[in-house]
Amino acid sequence: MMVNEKMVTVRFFGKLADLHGAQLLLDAKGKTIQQLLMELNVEGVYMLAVNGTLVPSNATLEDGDELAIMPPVGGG
Amino acid sequence: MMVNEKMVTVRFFGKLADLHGAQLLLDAKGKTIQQLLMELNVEGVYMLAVNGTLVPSNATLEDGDELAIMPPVGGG
Amino acid sequence: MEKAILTKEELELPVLEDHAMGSFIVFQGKVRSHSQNGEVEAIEYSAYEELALSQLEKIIREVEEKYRVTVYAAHRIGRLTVGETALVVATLSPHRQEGFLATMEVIDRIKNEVPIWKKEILTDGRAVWL
Amino acid sequence: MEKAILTKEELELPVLEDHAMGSFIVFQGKVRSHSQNGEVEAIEYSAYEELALSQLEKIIREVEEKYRVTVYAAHRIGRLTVGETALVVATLSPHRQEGFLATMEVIDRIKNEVPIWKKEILTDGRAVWL
Repeated sequence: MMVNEKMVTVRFFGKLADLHGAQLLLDAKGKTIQQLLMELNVEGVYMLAVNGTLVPSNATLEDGDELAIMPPVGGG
Repeated sequence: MMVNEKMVTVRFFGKLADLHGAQLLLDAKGKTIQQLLMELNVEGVYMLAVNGTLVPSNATLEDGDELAIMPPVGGG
Repeated sequence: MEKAILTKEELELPVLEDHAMGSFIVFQGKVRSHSQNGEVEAIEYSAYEELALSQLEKIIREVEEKYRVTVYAAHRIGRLTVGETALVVATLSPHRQEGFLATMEVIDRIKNEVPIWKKEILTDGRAVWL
Repeated sequence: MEKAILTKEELELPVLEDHAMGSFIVFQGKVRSHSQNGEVEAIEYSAYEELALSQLEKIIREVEEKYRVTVYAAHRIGRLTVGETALVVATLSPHRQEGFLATMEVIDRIKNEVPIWKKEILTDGRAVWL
């Protein structure tokens, strides 16, 4: 799937990937992550990152961003 | 040194060995360990054992016993 | 020597040497044969690798500073069968007290801050996110 | 496998395997290059061997019962130079929490109950009982 810089890549992890799919391409420019999460009806979010860096849910998304939506983590 | 069953073998450890010698042979039958320690003017005793088993200082010595007199321990 | 490692390969035990250090502690977290869900066959570890590695490096850096110790941590991802080692944390320190505190803190923080997830594969075929 | 060891030989790291156990912790206590007395060349460990071994076995037995873990402890005696390992304590347990508690308790009890003594040999030739 050609990454369109006009779009935001949304990646889900853990059990959220089972529920929402591993990866989506959306037009979410200018939206906050909170808005997007509500639109996508995503629950059980533990951590968020944009382009590999942790961000709060009120961060605003830009074209070309990669948003990672993560459920509670549990390594070890 | 032939071990005479009539005697008590007294072994010192750690810095007490430097002060009192590593091993003595004494006639201490019927004495308590406390008495012997006073007679030998031994201080800084942390643990006592007779024939390889820990004993309190009021234990009485018998012929052929091996008494171990130990300063504070510190392995590891 | 790399001190924060995320790999699909079998984990190796680090050899940390420093003659000023009196305590060397190594923790290994292994896949257990049983859990509250039943008999386990394997665990599939997945990670958001980019962030997982930077979080691991951050945790090591902060714990090293806090306790003035040297820390190594390696997490394995992919499918691990029972008995295999998923996590190694090693700590070199002057004395054992700060060594144990640092090791325990690193493990706790990894489990709370590093984006890694476990899916338990049970012998009866079920797969359960932990 | 012998779980309480007192030896003049170089200590080996035990390999304890049990698929029901999720945590394997190994502590190594090493001879440090410096102490409050100055620069260290070596430490001479002496022991009342007979009692030392029975105390070590007793500590292992009691800690294993208390935490329901498996413990291995080996202490080296004789002259050890800087960087050499004097004590190894390893603990296999279902979870890390009791593993760390048991390991720390075994080390503390060894230092307080096992008749072993250390004479520090300093680089300037002094010898100091610790």
